[in-house]
Amino acid sequence: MQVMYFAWVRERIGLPMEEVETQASTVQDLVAELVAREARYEMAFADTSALRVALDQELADFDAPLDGVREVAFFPPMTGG
Amino acid sequence: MQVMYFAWVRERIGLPMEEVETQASTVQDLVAELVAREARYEMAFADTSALRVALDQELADFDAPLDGVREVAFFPPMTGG
Amino acid sequence: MIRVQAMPFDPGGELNTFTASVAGAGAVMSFTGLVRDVSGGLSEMEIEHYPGMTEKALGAIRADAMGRWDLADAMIIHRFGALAANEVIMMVATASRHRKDAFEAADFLMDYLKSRAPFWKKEVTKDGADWVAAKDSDEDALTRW
Amino acid sequence: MIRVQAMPFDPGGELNTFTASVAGAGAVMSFTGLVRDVSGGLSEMEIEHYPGMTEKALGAIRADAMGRWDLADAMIIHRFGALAANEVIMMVATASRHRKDAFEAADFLMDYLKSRAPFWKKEVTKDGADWVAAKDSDEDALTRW
Repeated sequence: MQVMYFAWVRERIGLPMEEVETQASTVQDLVAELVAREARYEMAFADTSALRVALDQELADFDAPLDGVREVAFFPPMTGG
Repeated sequence: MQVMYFAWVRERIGLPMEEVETQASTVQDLVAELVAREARYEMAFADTSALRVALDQELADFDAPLDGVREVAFFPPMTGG
Repeated sequence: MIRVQAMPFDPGGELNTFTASVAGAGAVMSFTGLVRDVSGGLSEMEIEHYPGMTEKALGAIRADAMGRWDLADAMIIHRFGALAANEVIMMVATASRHRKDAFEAADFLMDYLKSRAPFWKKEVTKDGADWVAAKDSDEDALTRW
Repeated sequence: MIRVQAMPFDPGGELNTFTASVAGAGAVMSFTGLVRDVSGGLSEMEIEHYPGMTEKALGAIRADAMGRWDLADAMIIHRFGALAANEVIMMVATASRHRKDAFEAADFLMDYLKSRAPFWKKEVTKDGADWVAAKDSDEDALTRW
């Protein structure tokens, strides 16, 4: 599964994307796996209420299932326009 | 006093402006004088609720006084924009 | 800036000039009105106006908008004379630090232009000519402000 | 039309091209957003985006607007990369037979662009760099529609 990070999430984790081998069934489970890895993930995901997630480029919730998902992206609330 | 007509009021009366010698004290009195002149004025002023009046280039009411007014204009509701 | 003219003008060029003049504003709105051939047989649209009063009315409407909203500037350009289908009749532009101000002010300018600026439109087709009637809804729109 | 690009673009030229493409529409609105130097010391504004998702999100927002209002067309152009103060960030344009539809749709597009299109802004000054925080009011604005 490809996991992408944008804006300050990308900066805290220190990379824009990575391949992640995971059996996580929901976004929240994936976040828990990442947080368990290293402090920089823990820092980036400290407050998931301040984060948004997209599954295969569509906005989703943190309790959404990951079945069949190829691309997960984490980022702060968007500031377009 | 200069009296001006615009749009279909101008067309019905057949001229864009004219000098009018009048002692009329209000717009309504002036209209009555004009209507008494000829059928084309009567036709133009048949329904003053469908008309607007400006005194010295400011919108006004038909019962407004004419003291000191140099320019009176009659026209249908505006359709700008 | 207020302009009343018979000559065509370039909305894109006007938008760029206006935008360049309001450095720091952040939000620029524009509205362009074009001649619609509603009947499908329009030869031309004639726009009559009241020289002198038109400029005063537009100036007053613009000043009113500048007072009501936090605007860097507001612009109105309105043509008169004979126009063909799809020609640009008029343009309004507003600039503000805040999008909401720019939006509302442009909406306000359009509402007031419609019922308070001395312009009259006549549609000329091969079957004759008709003055465009004002809509009650145009007058009612002013109560919003 | 949706465009996401690093290159600057000409809002006036885009407005004219858009207007020419919607013959018969009568009402054309545009909104242009420019980089504001709020702190007075902006070196640049960096706009990050999510290639692929951005185009999808803008396309979905545009389609939503086309479905909700009577529009001849709607256009969104949004830049990414490093921008200087007063550079054009983005532009929205809508065209309709009815002014109200053009106005509301442009307002809607802006609201959705702000909170649903994957762009993130970072302000770089001599003192450092800060990500622009989303406002609760931006999210709240979506409940209007």
